[in-house]
Amino acid sequence: MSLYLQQIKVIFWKDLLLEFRTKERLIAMAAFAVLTGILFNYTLDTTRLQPQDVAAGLIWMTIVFGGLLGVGRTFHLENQDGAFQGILMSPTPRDAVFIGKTLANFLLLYVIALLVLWVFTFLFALEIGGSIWALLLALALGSLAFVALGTLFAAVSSGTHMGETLLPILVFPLLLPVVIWGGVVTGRLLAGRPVSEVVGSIRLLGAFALVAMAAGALLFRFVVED
Amino acid sequence: MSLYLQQIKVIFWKDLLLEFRTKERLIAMAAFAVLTGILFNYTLDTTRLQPQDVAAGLIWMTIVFGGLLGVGRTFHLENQDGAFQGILMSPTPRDAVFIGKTLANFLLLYVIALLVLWVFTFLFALEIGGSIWALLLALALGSLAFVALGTLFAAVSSGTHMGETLLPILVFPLLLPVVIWGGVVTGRLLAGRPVSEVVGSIRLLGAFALVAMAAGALLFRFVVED
Amino acid sequence: MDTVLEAKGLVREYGPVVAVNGVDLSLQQGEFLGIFGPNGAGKSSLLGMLGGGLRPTSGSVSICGEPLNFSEVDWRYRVGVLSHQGFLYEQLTAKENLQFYGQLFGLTELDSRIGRRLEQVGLTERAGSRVSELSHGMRHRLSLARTLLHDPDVVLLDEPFTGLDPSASAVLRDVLRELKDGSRTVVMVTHNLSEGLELATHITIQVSGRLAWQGMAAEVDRVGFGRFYHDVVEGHP
Amino acid sequence: MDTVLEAKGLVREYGPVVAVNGVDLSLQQGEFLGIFGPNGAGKSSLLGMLGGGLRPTSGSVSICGEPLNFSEVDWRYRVGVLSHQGFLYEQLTAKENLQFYGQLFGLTELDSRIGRRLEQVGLTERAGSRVSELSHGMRHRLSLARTLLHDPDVVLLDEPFTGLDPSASAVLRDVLRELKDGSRTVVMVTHNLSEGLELATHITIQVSGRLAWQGMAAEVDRVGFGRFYHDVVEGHP
Amino acid sequence: MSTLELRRTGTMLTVLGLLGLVVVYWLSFFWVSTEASQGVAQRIFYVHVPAAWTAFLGFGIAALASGMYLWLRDERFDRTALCAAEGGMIFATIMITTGPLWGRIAWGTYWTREPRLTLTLLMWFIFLGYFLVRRSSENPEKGKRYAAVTAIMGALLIPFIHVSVLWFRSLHPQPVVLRTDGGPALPGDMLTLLLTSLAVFTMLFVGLFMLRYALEGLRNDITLRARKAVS
Ligand code: HEM
Ligand SMILES: Nc1ncnc2c1ncn2[C@@H]1O[C@H](COP(=O)(O)OP(=O)(O)OP(=O)(O)O)[C@@H](O)[C@H]1O
Ligand SMILES: Nc1ncnc2c1ncn2[C@@H]1O[C@H](COP(=O)(O)OP(=O)(O)OP(=O)(O)O)[C@@H](O)[C@H]1O
Ligand SMILES: [Mg+2]
Ligand SMILES: [Mg+2]
Repeated sequence: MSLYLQQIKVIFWKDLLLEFRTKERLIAMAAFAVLTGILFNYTLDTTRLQPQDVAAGLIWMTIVFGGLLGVGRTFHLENQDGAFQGILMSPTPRDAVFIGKTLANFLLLYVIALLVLWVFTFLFALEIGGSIWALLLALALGSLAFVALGTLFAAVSSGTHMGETLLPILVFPLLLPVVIWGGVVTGRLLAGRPVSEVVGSIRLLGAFALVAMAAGALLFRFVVED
Repeated sequence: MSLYLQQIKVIFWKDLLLEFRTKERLIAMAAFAVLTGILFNYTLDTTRLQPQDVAAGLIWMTIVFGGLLGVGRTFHLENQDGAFQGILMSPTPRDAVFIGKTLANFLLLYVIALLVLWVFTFLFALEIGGSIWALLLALALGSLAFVALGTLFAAVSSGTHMGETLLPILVFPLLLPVVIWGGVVTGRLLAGRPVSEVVGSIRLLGAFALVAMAAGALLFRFVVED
Repeated sequence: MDTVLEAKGLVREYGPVVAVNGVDLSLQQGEFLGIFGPNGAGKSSLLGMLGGGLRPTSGSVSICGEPLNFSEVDWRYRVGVLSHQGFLYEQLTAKENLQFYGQLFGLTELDSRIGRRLEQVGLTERAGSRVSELSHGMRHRLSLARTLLHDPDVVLLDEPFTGLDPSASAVLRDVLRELKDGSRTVVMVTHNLSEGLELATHITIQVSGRLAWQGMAAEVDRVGFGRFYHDVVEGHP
Repeated sequence: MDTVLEAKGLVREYGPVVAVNGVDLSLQQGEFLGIFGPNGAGKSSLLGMLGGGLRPTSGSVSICGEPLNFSEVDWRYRVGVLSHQGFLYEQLTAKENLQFYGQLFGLTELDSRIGRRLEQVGLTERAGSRVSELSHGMRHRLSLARTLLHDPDVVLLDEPFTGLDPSASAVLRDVLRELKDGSRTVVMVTHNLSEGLELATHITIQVSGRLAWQGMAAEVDRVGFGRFYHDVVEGHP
Repeated sequence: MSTLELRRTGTMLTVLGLLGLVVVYWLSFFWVSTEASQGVAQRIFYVHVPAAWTAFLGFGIAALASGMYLWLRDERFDRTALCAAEGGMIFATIMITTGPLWGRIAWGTYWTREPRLTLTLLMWFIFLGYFLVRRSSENPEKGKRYAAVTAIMGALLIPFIHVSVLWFRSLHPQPVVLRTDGGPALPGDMLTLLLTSLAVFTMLFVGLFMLRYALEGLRNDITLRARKAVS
């Protein structure tokens, strides 16, 4: 295995191990997802609304908010004792650092995305009429796009004194495509439409995720350099 | 003026002055509110939904999310150089500290709540059919209840190593009444119903805000003691 | 002379950790106590309890015979604390910081008080500068002004020399010497043995939460004290 | 002897602040340079640039004649840095921390290397303890093990003695003495003049971003050095 | 009671409770008459309702003990609160799993937008927060205070949950036993079984509580002893 791949793997595993030891981000994001679902469920009067109509959008908004909470703290443990500076002083290319951390965040967020999907189908009594696989794929691609942007900008915001407060301002404008296409796919699949109707949006989501990953891997070095 | 009132005032002004000097929380919350409004506007298909039906709930949810962002950082500047410990070592009763900080946060959040109201009426092309004064009052009471709970639990969460991540888990469950009654009042007033139909809910909001303030002022001392 | 600061059977636990394990202390007016001890000996915790910032698990502290009671505030007028941290707001000016704390104490003639303190620490010219624009050493001196603003009878200092370069240390040393005017009682924690011996009238070495040794600074052999300190620390598991 | 570490016209600005203002340095293999200087003199910034953690505004650093190039990684194998912070993950064990950094360096025979380093700093028994359970002094030693894990030719230390009590300092001093084996080049920033004079072979005093004085440690008058240091700092606005 | 007695009594009550549970299951499957409108599914009632009440008992004790802890700072109150909260959490989990199962049959949906359901779930989360703040404070004493404050704030929700069905038009059944207008509106055998089941759940709760309390006591003794050994 080349050193590059090993470095990605080492960083990925280290992040997962840290998360596994503390479980803080996972618990916080999961509780946030469920609570947000409950609050949305309660404030929106579903006797007057068709739940499918709102659920698709809310699912993606909840993933976004929950993701902010977790991804925004990627660099929190890293910065506590300066460990991240230690990584930067090792001969690890910055893009390997980015990819490793993004993949670890992706796994975390994908678990949460699945939870959000379940919470909303449960609370809003939805049936997933269309292909569940297409939906899972769309969630995966959307999550990947989110964590790529989120990890890049979490590095930016954790370097400012505004910290996590800054993150949504930086990320939200870029997230619009994810939320729109993701919402379209989810809405149609919830309504039981065939996969052929969502292939286009899924492809766009995939393209966006790829671009976000590539851009993140390229630009990360400029963010973390001291 | 008694020393107690002076202490409340001094803390209140200090918080406002700090906010005025940095403007960080205000900018972050305002940008967040607008961006969230835009994202909601795009993800919810307003051709199939009556905007009034969803707007009331979303307005309150946006206030809640934006409030978390700002109120969660009340103790951030305080803890940077231990200044908060300095306050605790001064002969200021803990409830005065709580009230001073809560009022400063209230002012901040109320400004944001007004912005959120404006953003949603603008983006969703809503008309406020009912009494605007009743709506402003409901927003004020809801914001007050939120900041009372938010300030208390921000003190809790900033004392744990989970930090702001913990805040939503602690605050959301208690916020349900605010979101429900606030949503009811807003929904009815948007729909142009008479004030008499919302008086009950506004009164409940007021009672809740009072209870939250009282409980916060009473319990704060146990949270901040070292 | 009066006993100003008295501690009886002070214990402080953090869960399973016993940071302070039964400390008795008694300080007369005008005394300057230097506390030495290894990392984790519980020095900061002891100081925190003496200043009323930390609630003892058991035991009691009294100032001028009056026991510290956490639900009262009067005794807080008598104590001034300088900790690791400066207790300053970066976005406020030097003067605004002092005003803030002064108003919390309800001090009268606040402006002239502030003027006097700023002069004492040599910051009169920087009164209008934000703390974020002050150098490390200036901040330290401003913190000292804050500590002394309300004219406390008891002054508690936690490692005031840490991270200061030699010339900033010299300034601090001068201000601390002024504190030994006989009316104030001072407790200072430090790792710097020579600095401590020079300033203090009384010395104690704290090891694993107990005061392992106490003595007068004047009676200590300065040259051999490093060796002696080492022996006390080692001899005390 | 070879020139191992060389800096030419190093400048580092933070916006309007010029932290390092034209520093030239040249260190042979086996030399141990001690850097003294007041707070804010730019010592940490200089060290950061020497170690490649901080990009110079202008000027260049080269290690063994090879200039540091930020888009390459090879020279990073030659440098080890111990900073104010420990670069450790509290939730991982001592061994896991070393493994993590070792794997990033792609080190071979990692386990035996780790074993050796842990033994050197006396932490073999605590290899399986999480860092959060280690005392202040132990963490410091573990950080040192991390710094030396990949056998760097150049070791940079930023105030390694800060916050350590006298007995923890003694342990650190022993490990640092071992580093003076002639094959390694060491740069150490410290506020502690006597500690620095004892360990270093070469001394420099940095004031407002410049090296105001340079000399051999052996030629320095130890007793009068405090006075001399003061004069250099004062004389250099 | 000494730790040993606590453990003995606790074990006895838990075993009795578990046996009682078997009896309750047997009775609700084979003995009690079937409710007319809802049919067989209504039998989940005998688990659902006692679990709900026991959960409230646990959370209520936790909140009261938390208040006492803040007032008197006696470790035993904190231990009481912790153990009661854990018990409450167990029974609350039973309640919010049996509720949706019943709902699926009675209402045709697992969940509905309804105040009692929502507030119940929120209470579960408040006590999740209770455990989280305890866990994530470096200094356990601080964690205890934070947790106590959280429990007290959470307990303010309990009366809400009970009255919420009266205030809001809702799907969830109105109180059938503790009614403001007159006595229980329930056929005799159903009431008997409900009360039996309630007794059994309460016994289980008390048994588990005692065991947990004794365990915490032992843990405390160990730290004290370890401390003595050190000094
Ligand atoms: C979906 C989740 C559900 C939750 C979270 C839930 C929660 C609760 C709670 C907290 C109580 C105790 C209230 C009190 O005594 O103050 C309760 C009682 C009760 N529940 Fe549910 N419930 C759920 C579903 C259902 C369903 C589907 C039914 C039947 C159609 C049902 C029937 C009852 C009855 C009959 C009582 C006793 C009422 C009384 O005497 O007060 N519940 N439930
Ligand atoms: N807030 C806290 N929570 C948990 N443990 C603590 C806390 N503060 C201190 N401790 C523990 O109490 C012990 C004594 O700490 P303290 O800070 O009083 O020592 P110290 O003598 O001031 O040490 P140092 O020289 O490092 O400042 C240490 O073991 C420390 O880990
Ligand atoms: N990241 C940064 N951003 C902005 N200014 C900085 C930064 N780091 C250092 N400075 C400034 O650069 C100057 C030199 O700082 P540096 O930390 O290098 O000094 P130092 O000699 O290590 O001081 P000390 O003894 O206090 O550690 C100071 O004025 C400091 O305020
Ligand atoms: Mg200390
Ligand atoms: Mg430095």
